[in-house]
Amino acid sequence: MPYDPKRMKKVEIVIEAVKLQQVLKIIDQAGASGYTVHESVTGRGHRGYRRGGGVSDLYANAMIITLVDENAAVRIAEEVRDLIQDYAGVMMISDVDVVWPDYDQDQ
Amino acid sequence: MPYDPKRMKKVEIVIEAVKLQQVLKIIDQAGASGYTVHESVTGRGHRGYRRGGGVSDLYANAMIITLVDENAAVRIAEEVRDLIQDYAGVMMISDVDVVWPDYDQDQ
Amino acid sequence: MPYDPKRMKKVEIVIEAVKLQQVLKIIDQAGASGYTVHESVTGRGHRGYRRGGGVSDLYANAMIITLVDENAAVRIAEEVRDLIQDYAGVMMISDVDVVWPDYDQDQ
Amino acid sequence: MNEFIQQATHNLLSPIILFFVLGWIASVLKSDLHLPEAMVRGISYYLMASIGLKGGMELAHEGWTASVIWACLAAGFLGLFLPLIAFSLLRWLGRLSVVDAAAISAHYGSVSAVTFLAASAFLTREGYEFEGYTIAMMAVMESPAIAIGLLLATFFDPSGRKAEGGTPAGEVLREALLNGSVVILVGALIIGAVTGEHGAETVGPFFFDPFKGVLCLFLLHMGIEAARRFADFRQVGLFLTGFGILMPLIGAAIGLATGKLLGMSIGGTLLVAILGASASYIAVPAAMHVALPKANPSYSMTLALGITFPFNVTIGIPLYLFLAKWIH
Amino acid sequence: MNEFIQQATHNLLSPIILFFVLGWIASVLKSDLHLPEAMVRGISYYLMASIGLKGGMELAHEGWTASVIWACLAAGFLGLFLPLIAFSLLRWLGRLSVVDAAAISAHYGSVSAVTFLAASAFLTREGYEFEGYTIAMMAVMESPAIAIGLLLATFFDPSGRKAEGGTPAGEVLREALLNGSVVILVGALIIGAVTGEHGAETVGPFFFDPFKGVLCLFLLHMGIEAARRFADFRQVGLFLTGFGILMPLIGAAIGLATGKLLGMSIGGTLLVAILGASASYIAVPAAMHVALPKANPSYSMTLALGITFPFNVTIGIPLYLFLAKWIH
Amino acid sequence: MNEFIQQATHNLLSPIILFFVLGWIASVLKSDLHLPEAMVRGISYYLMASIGLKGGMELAHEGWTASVIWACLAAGFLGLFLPLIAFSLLRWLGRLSVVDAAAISAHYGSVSAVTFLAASAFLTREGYEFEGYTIAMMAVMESPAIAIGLLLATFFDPSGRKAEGGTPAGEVLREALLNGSVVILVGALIIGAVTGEHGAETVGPFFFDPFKGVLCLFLLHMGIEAARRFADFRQVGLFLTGFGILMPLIGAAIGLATGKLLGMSIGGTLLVAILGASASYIAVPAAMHVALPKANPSYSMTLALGITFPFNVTIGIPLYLFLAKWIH
Ligand SMILES: Nc1ncnc2c1ncn2[C@@H]1O[C@H](COP(=O)(O)O)[C@@H](O)[C@H]1O
Ligand SMILES: Nc1ncnc2c1ncn2[C@@H]1O[C@H](COP(=O)(O)O)[C@@H](O)[C@H]1O
Ligand SMILES: Nc1ncnc2c1ncn2[C@@H]1O[C@H](COP(=O)(O)O)[C@@H](O)[C@H]1O
Ligand code: NA
Ligand code: NA
Ligand code: NA
Repeated sequence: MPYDPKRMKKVEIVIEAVKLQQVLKIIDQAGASGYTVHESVTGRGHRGYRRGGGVSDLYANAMIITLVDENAAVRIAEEVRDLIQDYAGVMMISDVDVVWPDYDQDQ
Repeated sequence: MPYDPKRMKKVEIVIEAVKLQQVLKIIDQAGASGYTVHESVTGRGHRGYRRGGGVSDLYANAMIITLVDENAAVRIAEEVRDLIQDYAGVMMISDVDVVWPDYDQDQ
Repeated sequence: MPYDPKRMKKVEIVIEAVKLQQVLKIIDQAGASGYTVHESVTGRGHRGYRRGGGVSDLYANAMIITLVDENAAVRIAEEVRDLIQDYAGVMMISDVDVVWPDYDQDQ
Repeated sequence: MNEFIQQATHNLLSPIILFFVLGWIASVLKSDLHLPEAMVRGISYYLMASIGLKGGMELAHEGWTASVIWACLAAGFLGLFLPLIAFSLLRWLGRLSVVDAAAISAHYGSVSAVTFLAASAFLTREGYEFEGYTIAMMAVMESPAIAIGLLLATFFDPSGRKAEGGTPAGEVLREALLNGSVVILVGALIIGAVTGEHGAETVGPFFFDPFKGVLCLFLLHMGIEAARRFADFRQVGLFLTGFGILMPLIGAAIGLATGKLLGMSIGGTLLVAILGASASYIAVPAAMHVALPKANPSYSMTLALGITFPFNVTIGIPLYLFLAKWIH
Repeated sequence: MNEFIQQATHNLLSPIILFFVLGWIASVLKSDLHLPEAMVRGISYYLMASIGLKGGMELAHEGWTASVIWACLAAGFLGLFLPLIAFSLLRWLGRLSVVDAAAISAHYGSVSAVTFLAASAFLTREGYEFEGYTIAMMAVMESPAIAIGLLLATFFDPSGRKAEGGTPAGEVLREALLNGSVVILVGALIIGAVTGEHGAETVGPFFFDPFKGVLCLFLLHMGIEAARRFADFRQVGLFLTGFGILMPLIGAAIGLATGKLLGMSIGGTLLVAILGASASYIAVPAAMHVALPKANPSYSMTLALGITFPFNVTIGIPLYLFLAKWIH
Repeated sequence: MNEFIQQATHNLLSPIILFFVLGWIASVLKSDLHLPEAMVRGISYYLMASIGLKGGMELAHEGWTASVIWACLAAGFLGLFLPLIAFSLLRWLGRLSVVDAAAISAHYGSVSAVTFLAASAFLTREGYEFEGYTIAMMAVMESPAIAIGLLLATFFDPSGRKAEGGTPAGEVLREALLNGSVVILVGALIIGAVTGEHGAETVGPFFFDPFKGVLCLFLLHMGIEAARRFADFRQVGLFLTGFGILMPLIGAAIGLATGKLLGMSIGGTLLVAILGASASYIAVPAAMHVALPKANPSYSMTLALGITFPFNVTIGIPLYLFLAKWIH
């Protein structure tokens, strides 16, 4: 099949595990076609060192990647920014060429 | 050592776990010098919610990163696109500056 | 909150697990505000196939992401390049738009 | 009949089944309860090793008589014959596509080891003996069904298989046979047979004594997974849901007849019924998915894990025991 | 007094506490010793299932008498009353913000299951019996404290709660009640009660016999985590550190009185003291964090895990036993 | 000789070794069988805790006699002396670079705990007693070899070490001593010694009874890993492969002499032979890799895990026992 990628925004969000579901909801509501989640990452930032694996989920981080168009990216950015005002997290956006299958062909 | 990076393509592929080996083979055959694998990610896309950890590997996803030149990137894209026509997956390509060690110096 | 991202360098480093702490120290000393770590990735490169999970940590890889300004990126690149002359690893740098919370507002 | 109700109640109120129910309820209530991935795989291997060792030691005790050979042949026959029945039903009654029918059929020719374990724990509790070689039969049934599934797909839709770029049959079979759970089951069976009762001293306190408790924990996990799959049952439709209950009944009937013909004990006959009635959800789903990419994998998983498994462990086990006693 | 010193020594030199100390030392020396995430969660579920089954089976044995009902009501009362005391101390003596005081209070109205397990292992070793329904009391105490914590925050700082965008109270309570550990505790309690002594045969060799050894491994982990939290004690300040030791003493006193009033045995009274004295660090921290985003979560964790937990398991248990005997 | 063949057969046909062989075969056949990372680490800690507790309790029983002190001194001597022999062979016979020779040597001065465990399980099965303080000897041998490896590298190639930017010796030693497995071994040894037989009631059903079965599972994993390393043996060449079998024989001989001189029992002497013969593949590889970055880490791992370990557990154990009996 010929190489014919689509330019999109790659949004990556690190967020504390207890707020993962809420971020996924934000992503869904922004109209993203999907997302990929790394359920357990560790990290350091303004709120100190964070690492899960203990008796409580309090110090666990997750990382989410979602491929969206520019509008959705901005919408997600605005909502996630409010969230990380109170909860540990950071968000980054970059340009990528996305290769999708031809969803009309089957399935 | 002076900062002298090499501009390359960063190819990232999310693929269902049962097809991981096949994608790695595609990458090898495209002449990539290597790859890095996140063996267990979860996600949502056109084929619904996918999460491993059960009795079967059927719903597990893996994520692969490979740094290659443009030609190899295109070749991988074409083959992976055929694969994700039938299997859950997505692929993205972006530009990065890669810092390699000097492989002639030793080893 | 309005969308007002900050252009930064996203530095990603794959490094063998026994040298993870040293890379984190390099990152700290370069003045990074933080980092995110995938503690267990597998991979293949010039030093062959690497996968942890055995009795020794010798073949395990970790992957680090840090968001920094250009100066810090160069400084990290130079030091990590020396390190991966002797230890398995690779490093890549790209541009991203980072969404930070307003750290003056509270906390 | 009275006795059936009594034993069905015994089964339903055993800790093993109650843990299954607990997992199901937790999943329905959207609790975050879930066993970690590493634990599920670890327990899964433990259970396979345990049952393999037990079977092997029984075999060493009973000796490799003609019955064992006959039983293994019969198991191979079940693995080949049951998918044919399933395929006929799915294709001509259910009007499913060839690949979907073939993929689902392969699951029903293979076995659910956990159903087998639950049944054997039930037998022990109720005081029934059973032949050790039933475990060898289980090992035999792992692969023929996959082969027959592939044959059906290729035979009835020859163009399809090729065009679809599925993995070659030989490789699929090889991978299914070398699936970790299968390897550990067969390996432990041989180790058990080689070391015999002498080995029991070494492995017993770990592999035998706590076995049933570990099974409880695993059924907790199965409950969570089964409930999640069961939630998709609307997608599979009424016909397939019915098939998920009818097919185990057919499989059990054929299994019961086989056990009787082999001259097995009541307990052994029940276990052969389970081999017939249960559907694989460990090695076969991935194997069929890579072999038949155009088949919808959620059909098989929903049926095998969401409908047939719960049916078998709750109602099936005491029902088949009742029937096994009836024909003896 | 002599006897207290003797029992305190017994407790300190038991393998369970020594493994806790080992973990603490390893953490202070910066050893890389740490149990894998999956193992911690797995053991945690195992311990909950184990104690639940044990409690349920005891309940089946003792029967659902009036004492059980009274005890559960008393547990609910403790869960509501202790946070009020804690809140008053923190707010008016410690001058903490409303949200911080409310968040910390909720932890002290709930329970540390591991402290409870260590205490019950201690009782068994010292030869004391205890009422099985103390485990039901523990299950009851999981949630009222969260509710009262939210009420306190809303009542004393009504504007705050709204503006902060915290998760609604109903959802917080729901999630806390459906926390995996709570579900498995309550579920196993019911399974134990339903299957009674009959079930013990099935689950005993896995859930009961190795129990204390598994607890050792878990306390190794708790030692590592507690030392890490304790290292933050400078951040919480002198007042809060003192509170982390005073509050368990108050809780224990109220628990002792409750146990005595309920007419319980010495062992049972000790366990009620533990219910009062211990602070939750499993379900409550995450619940309060999502409910009260402006509260500083490290306060609660440092107190509950870094100060109160070590105090209770080392000195608290024998001290409360001494007092329980004294008032009997 | 007859007896040797008989005991070698006993060893080879024990479940422990058969599980090792199963893992090896599974790996060669490219089965996907592999224990999850968390499980490997968990079992590894469990085995260390178990052997530590056992050794400590034996010590408490036997008392801290002069023999114990002497034995520990002798262990320290083995740890310093064996690397010197290994280094001489590798450097002057094998013509390896200084850093490679030094790195490999350090592995042979240290110990493989799993080989030790397999040997002690073998002794128990064959009915031999052994001194509890052999476990203390094992703990002593963890670090001197690393120190001597670093000294050798610095002494024979002083410029090299500096230029290479290796981690300072002190830090390397510190990290090796604080490796999780070492900490848990030493800690459990002390806990066992402090609690004595009294503690055995608490920890026995978990740490002692299922011990050998757990060891089977771990050897399954070791088989997989050893086969993978063995596959690299062509890269290490014929000389190093021979060294991987010769060096354990030399180490065993010196160990046997040491055991005899210390006046130990046959079983104890065998275990000292194992301390001499086995090579570390847990703490030492990572330590030498960070200390001597220019050394090729696959040499040591292929030798220690792919050649010496399989040799020791299959042939070595019964051979050294035969020799231990012969010199007694
Ligand atoms: N500069 C950074 N680069 C990469 N990741 C970061 C950075 N700052 C924060 N993070 C990640 O975001 C999480 C929360 O950050 P914070 O809210 O600043 O504590 C951290 O635990 C890290 O995983
Ligand atoms: N828009 C997206 N952004 C990020 N990841 C995605 C996206 N769509 C799909 N994925 C990932 O790719 C996997 C397979 O996608 P699909 O084949 O669309 O079901 C999903 O399980 C996700 O992990
Ligand atoms: N071309 C590549 N693309 C992506 N990851 C790579 C690549 N080369 C090396 N790596 C990663 O870096 C690790 C060390 O590389 P090396 O030092 O070349 O063996 C590998 O194990 C991979 O995880
Ligand atoms: Na079947
Ligand atoms: Na309390
Ligand atoms: Na040695």
